[in-house]
Amino acid sequence: MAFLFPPWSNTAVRVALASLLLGGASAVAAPMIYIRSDWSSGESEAQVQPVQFDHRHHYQDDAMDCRYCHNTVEESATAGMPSVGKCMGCHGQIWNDSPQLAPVRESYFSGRPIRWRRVHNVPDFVYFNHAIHVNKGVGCVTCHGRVDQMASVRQSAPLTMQWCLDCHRAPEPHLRPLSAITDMTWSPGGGGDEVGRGVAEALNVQHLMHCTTCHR
Amino acid sequence: MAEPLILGEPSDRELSEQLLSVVWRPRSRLWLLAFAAASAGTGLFFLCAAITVSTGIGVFGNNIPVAWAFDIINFVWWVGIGHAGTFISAILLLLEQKWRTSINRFAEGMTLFAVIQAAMYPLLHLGRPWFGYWLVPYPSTLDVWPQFRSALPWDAAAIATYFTVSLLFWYVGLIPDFASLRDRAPGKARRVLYGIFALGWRGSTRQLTHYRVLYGLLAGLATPLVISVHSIVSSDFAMGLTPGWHATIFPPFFVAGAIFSGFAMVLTLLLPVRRMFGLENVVTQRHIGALAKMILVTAWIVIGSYIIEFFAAWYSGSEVESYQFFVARPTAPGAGVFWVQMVCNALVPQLLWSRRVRESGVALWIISVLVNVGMWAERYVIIVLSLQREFLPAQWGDFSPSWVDIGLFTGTLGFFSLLFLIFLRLFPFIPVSEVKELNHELRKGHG
Amino acid sequence: MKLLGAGLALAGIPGCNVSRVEGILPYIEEPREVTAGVPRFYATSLELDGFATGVLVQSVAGRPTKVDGNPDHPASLGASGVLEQASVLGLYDPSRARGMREGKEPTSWEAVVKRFGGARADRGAGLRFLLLPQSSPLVGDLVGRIVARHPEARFTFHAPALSDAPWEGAEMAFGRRLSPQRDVAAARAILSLDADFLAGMPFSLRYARQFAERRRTPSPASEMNRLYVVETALSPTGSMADHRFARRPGEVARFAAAVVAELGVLRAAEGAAGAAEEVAGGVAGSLAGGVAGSVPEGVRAVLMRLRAAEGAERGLAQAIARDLAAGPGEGLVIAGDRQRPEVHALAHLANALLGSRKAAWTTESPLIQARAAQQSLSDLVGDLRAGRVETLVVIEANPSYAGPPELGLSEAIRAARESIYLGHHENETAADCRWFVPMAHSLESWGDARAWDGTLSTVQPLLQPLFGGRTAGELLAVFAGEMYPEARRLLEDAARRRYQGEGFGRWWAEVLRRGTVAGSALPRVEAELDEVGLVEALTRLAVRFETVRAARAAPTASGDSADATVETVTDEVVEVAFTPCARVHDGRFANNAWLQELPDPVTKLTWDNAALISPAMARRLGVENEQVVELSLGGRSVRAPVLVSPGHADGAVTVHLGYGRRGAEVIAEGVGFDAYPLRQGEVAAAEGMVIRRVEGERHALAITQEHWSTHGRPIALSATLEAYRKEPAFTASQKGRLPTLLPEPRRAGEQWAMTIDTSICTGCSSCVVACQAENNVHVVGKEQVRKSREMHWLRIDTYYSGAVEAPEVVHQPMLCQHCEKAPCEYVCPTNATVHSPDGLNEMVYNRCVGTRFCSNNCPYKVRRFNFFDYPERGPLNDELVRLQRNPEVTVRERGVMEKCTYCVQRIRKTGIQARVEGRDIQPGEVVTACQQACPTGAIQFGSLSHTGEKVVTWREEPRSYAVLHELGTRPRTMYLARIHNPNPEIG
Amino acid sequence: MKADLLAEFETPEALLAAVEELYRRGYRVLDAFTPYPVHGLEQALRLPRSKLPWLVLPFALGGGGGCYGLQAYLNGWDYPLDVGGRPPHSAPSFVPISFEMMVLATALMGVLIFFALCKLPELHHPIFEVEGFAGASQDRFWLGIDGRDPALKRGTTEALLASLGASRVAWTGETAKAAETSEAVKKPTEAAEEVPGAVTKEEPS
Repeated sequence: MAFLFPPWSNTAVRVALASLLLGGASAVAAPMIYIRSDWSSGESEAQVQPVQFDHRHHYQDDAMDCRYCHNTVEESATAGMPSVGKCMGCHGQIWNDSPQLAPVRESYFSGRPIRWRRVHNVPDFVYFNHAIHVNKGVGCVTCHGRVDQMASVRQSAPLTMQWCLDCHRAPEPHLRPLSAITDMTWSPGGGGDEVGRGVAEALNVQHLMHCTTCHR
Repeated sequence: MAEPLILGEPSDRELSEQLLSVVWRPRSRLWLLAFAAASAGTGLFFLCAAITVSTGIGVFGNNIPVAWAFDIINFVWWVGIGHAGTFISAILLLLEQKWRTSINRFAEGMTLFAVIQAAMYPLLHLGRPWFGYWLVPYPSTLDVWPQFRSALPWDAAAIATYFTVSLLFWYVGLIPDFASLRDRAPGKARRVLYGIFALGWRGSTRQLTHYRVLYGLLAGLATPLVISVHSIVSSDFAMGLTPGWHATIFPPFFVAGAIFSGFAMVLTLLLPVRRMFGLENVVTQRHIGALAKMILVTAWIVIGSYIIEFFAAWYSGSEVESYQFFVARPTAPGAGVFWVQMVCNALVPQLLWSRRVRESGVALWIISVLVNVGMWAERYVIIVLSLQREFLPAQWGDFSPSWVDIGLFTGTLGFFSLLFLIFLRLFPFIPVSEVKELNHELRKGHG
Repeated sequence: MKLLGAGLALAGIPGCNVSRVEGILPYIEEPREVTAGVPRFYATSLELDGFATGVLVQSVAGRPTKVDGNPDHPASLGASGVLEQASVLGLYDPSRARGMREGKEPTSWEAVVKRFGGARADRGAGLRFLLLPQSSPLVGDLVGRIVARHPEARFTFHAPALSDAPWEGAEMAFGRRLSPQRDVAAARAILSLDADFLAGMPFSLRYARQFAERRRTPSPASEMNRLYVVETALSPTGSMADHRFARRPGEVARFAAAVVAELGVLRAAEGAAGAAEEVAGGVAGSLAGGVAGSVPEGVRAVLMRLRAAEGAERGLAQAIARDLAAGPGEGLVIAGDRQRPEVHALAHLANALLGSRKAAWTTESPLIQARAAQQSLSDLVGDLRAGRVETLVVIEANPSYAGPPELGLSEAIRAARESIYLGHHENETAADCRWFVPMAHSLESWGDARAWDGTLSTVQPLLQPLFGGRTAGELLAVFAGEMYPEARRLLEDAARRRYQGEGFGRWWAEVLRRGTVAGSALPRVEAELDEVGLVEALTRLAVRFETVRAARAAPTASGDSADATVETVTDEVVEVAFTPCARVHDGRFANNAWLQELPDPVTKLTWDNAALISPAMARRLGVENEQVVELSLGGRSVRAPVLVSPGHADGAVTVHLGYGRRGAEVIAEGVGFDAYPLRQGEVAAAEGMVIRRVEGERHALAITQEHWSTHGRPIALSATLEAYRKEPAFTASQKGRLPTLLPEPRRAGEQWAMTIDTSICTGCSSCVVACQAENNVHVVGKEQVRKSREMHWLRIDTYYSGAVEAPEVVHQPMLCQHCEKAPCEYVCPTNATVHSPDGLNEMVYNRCVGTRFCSNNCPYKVRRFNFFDYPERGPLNDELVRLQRNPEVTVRERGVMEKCTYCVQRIRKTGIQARVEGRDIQPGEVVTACQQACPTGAIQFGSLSHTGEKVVTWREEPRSYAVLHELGTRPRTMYLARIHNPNPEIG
Repeated sequence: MKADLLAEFETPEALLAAVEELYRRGYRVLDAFTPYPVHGLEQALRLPRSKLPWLVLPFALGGGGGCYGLQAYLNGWDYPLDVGGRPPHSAPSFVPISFEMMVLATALMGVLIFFALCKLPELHHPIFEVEGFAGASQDRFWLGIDGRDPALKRGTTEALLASLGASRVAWTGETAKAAETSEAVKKPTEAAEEVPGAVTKEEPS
């Protein structure tokens, strides 16, 4: 009698079974990989801002401290965005006819605020407080990266809960003296983790891992 | 044992013919009608499920304090029903009860479909079902894990395991019959289909040595499993503080209740199917009688548990517990359900003492349906009545179901029936190979 | 949209932000006083029927988000009531009128000024103003300016919920319309004559605080005050009473007369026996009558007549009188607004007899009077009907809805040739007026007002009017001839004119900062009892009693007494009491969703009003809750659902005013029934109402508590002071360590805890609204409340014990107990509710999948579940309402559990502040919203490590206990058992 | 085992007798194909006990133990949260899931190992070409002899089988083609009736 199943069917059914298993596994793995990718976290994705503000120039060439513009960072949850008036404080005198600054002037005189695009965004249920981090030895560069080297600012850390927790579990390697908070190039040098441990001790840095630290 | 397990002395060929042909015999009008009704029920179920997921579980009647209601009642009810299949397949196999043979596949199928119904509810009843996977420990960027002290991850693990093991058990048992169908079914398409599922089974004795060990192994695993599953389901309640839940009797009480309702459901389904497919020769009065006696036995375990529950409530000296059992249950809103439970679970099964009742198909069928009603009522009483009357009288509440609750319940009956009707059409629901083996054994015994 | 969110969520994104890019809008110029992300607080005042309560308003990025009491203000002392707490939601009321109109056409302010600002040929003879009662000096100025410009103009002040009885009573007693003032803390024994002085009167917040001062018993040896309340329906004050007498409204006067008569007898005896005694001499000296050691002869005579007329309760009256008079000048009698002026006169007399100079005195009324230009409401209606009114100006009052029904105000207003309405909503009166100008909310206004004691309070805005609203002052200024009235300038000019001395600018800045003018309370008026007036009033009362008594004595055979009937009847003739609702007041707050959803402090009814009747009457009528009855009085009738109310006087029905609104307010629409049509004039109570069962008609009520007995469970403990002294440790079995197999959990740092004294909880519920405002608690609507899905994190459980006719009451604020061994935590499958090292039971909404197991396992049932996406459902949590949200608290989406967090956002904010400053959190630095609002200070919060704080010392009192202690949950919230102080002379 | 020579018997008893006889005559590499397990056949064929239980055991232990370890690690070590004041390592709570996972691992691996031991799935097999072999899943009992069996002799074995009552004797696959020329004994009895589907339908009574 004729075979119901030809000889190749053995291979076929085994390959089919294998791909079924593999497919299932990848369906589980794919989102896990995706969530860890830049694509999901928005890392390294530069935002096009209404004004081509260049942090490189202001930080490096003009040697302005981060806190000159982000002036509430030490006392408030938010670091603060400079008012247009602050921009005009300088740019009323210098580069006051630069076409790049046209939107700033327009905003200043019309009273309509500039709509900056947020680069670092955490979900609404996360309550990040700049003041406590800055006052406990976490430098700007630690989370925001080398803003002084960015033509336009991009997110340089994944901002996932895991990333937050990693530091909250063991903050010492990420701490620096308060004098170097806004320093983009500071490094512990030969001190290694010793420096961070010293800072942690001096500032009484806690390991806060309970939920309401961030979620309220 | 007076009554035979197989009537007449059919030959292997006659048995093959009779039992395999269920998959290709033309559909009866009755089946088509039932199928249409079941499809409508299935549609209703998925409609209600879609409404629930898209607008929120506020469409249920649930509230605070009655935060669980139809959703969990249905879940526990179906899981309970799902216990009969594995009990018949595994425990009776280990106990070498020959009467299990004709009905085990049928009961296993029922188990699978009941567990499918059950498994949908925990997901559906979540406030945010799209995060249901958070009960599984997977490497997440949140770095947060499930909380394994809760009985709910236990539940998830138990139901998943129970479903998988039941499916494997059922499938392994089906392999020889698939092979039979591959070789016997009319039409090439059918034979290819069944052939794929038969995986090339040849029935060689070498394969059979492994097969029998595997089957025994699965039965050995399924036996503690079936007991663990409803014990774990009972911890959803027993681990809680709620008066009426917080009782150590719950695990055995639930397991007994599960088997009680499972056997009743087997009878509910088996009696009409036996009639419809003319299977009186392989599913004999002896099978039916054995099932009826099992129901009677488990009914008494359940009755015993009720007595212990009430006794413990009184003996605890706790006003809260006493109030729950002696005042709230017989008189609070929804107390009618309590009386339904008592009548259906404690009184009705006593009819089974009578041989005449055990031999009457109609009476048995009505009793089996009432037992299932009673078991549903029992879960209602445990869940809703307990939650209605908790510690603080200021927060006592009541419960009335919404149309979505009712839709989801009737819908699930339809969906279950649909799966079952499809099963009846596509699978040899009496295990052919095993019946032939038993037939051979019996004839040898006689001869 | 939701499904799309679900799809993304499945990919593992824990949030719901579909679009990741948000805009950031910086300031153009940074305001000096604002630090981005740091809220600011401003002092202002809220006015109700003319009386100001000072508040501090929190402003976040320019939006007011929370109102709390102003500690510097005498009417608040830092506390706030439900109306103050809910006022911020009124600002974001979705039904607020958004534009001016003439007829149906939109119009402009300029057009209003042009039309109404001009000179009048008729000297203002056709000009009429109808306002709510006002105490604002600014309004007073403007009224004067208008009268100067239009001498024939007339002003009417009318508020349906503000009775004139206190002033009429004062006129009887003193011959002058004086305001009664009280210091409840100075009284050891208090008799309330139908006065809900702890929650339902102007200045209640202050009275409640004062009452609590003398009420708390820090140790069994402490003394405490004693409160007698005679009233019709149970009120928060009645629930605090040591002896409460349920009487029909009409019986209160007899009760009062009986007690005062006994006081008179007592004083007379004292005067005769011990004139030489110093104490008696002191008392006698305080008596205004001038007859040493005795009562003015005429008054004494009429008192004796009253005593003779009212003999039934003499023993009781004697006991109360003796107790009131027991301490020198420590008795206080307070009469309620609902009572006729004679009762107020009796109260004045009683206080005079008691010599309670420290506890009771009088001042001039802070309400402004237009003197000759003032007109009564009925005269105004007469003018309107006679066509004498050219221009009618209605400001905020809503007479078309709440005016006396027999006057037919709606129709009358339409008869005015020209009418303009300044109000918050397009309500019933707005519909009758041709012109409409939206009114600025208090939080958008400049203005001033006086508190009950006359303290000047400022009203300053926190934001520009959202819908171009105008203030009363601005509209009045138009009639005073101003072309460009601006509230701020009007206020400052008026203040400057009154200010004498140098440095107005600095002084004014300080006034605005504090919200009050220090020392501006009205001076005490040493009024003498007016014997003639008093005798006349009391004689009237006596005649009435005698007539009633005679009438009752004659036909006893007919057996019309209701108690005699055994079988049920279909109708009954009863007395009716009209009460402003604790939640919507006279109806003006009916569109405030928080207030509608707030359970009534006593009945726990939400989203409705009802006819409150006694259980006995319910039995006679064969009705139960939700059964509809018809109430008929004076030819008018309304239908209302019944609510059986324990402790309600038999033979009387209480109805709450303020419902059944017919305006354009979407939230108020269709809520409750309108009881105003039953009212004649301004009466607060009437006899001869017929209540009739309407067969087969029911009206569903949403009540948040249905069971009122503790069933003997150790939940809400109480004892008499005597028993407490005998057995101080009566709660000992309800606290302390229980055996456990588990190791002690390790916890470090501050250990947050709460202690609540049920002895001084009046059940007023302002904590409930405060919590709602602070924590973005959603409103769910009547249908959801009926399904017990209300979201309040803090509720007040009320338990009754004893006879259903005269129950003893314990109010128990119930919120998350923050159990140290929380049963909710170990049943959560996802770690969404866990414990913090500082002892908080944390609820992480974003981790919650919504199994609701935690709620099932919470013995206190304090967890609330988002059954729907409430913000997306209807106007209750609408767009505008979102502006109120506290940015420090996550707005919960559907499907997640929520509960009290001990205001963790405040704890964390304070903690961060302290740590930035390199210090520890100071004792008292963290205050929860409920604690902040509580008028009596019954809620104390803090860390167990702050040993001197009340939260800790209170727990060490013998009467502290943990609810359901035997479960071993070790709650961090502890309660102090309620202590009663019954008079041993009274059974 | 490769069943090269096949013989069909009508009853299990005949098959059993044939196996015993063949064994007696020195045949060692035998197998049988039956519609259901025939009592005594395994012993007659001298088949060893299945190794399956031993192969599954490590997975059972690993599944249960690993699962317990995972729970203890995740809840007690990796992110120990204070849950209701319970200790981070709450041993009793971790038991139920560990048990379930032990069962799950055992069952899944048991089936997989069973497939591996039986070399399933194997949809195509030369044996299926044998005329009438379909009966092996219905009501016929087949005996198979490996071509490598030292006792097997082309020609004589067929006759032997026939003499033992085989209703049919056939070679499989390649060997069958090779045997075309030999004088394979074929009993053509009832061949037509053995074809599946040719049986007339009988409705059960």
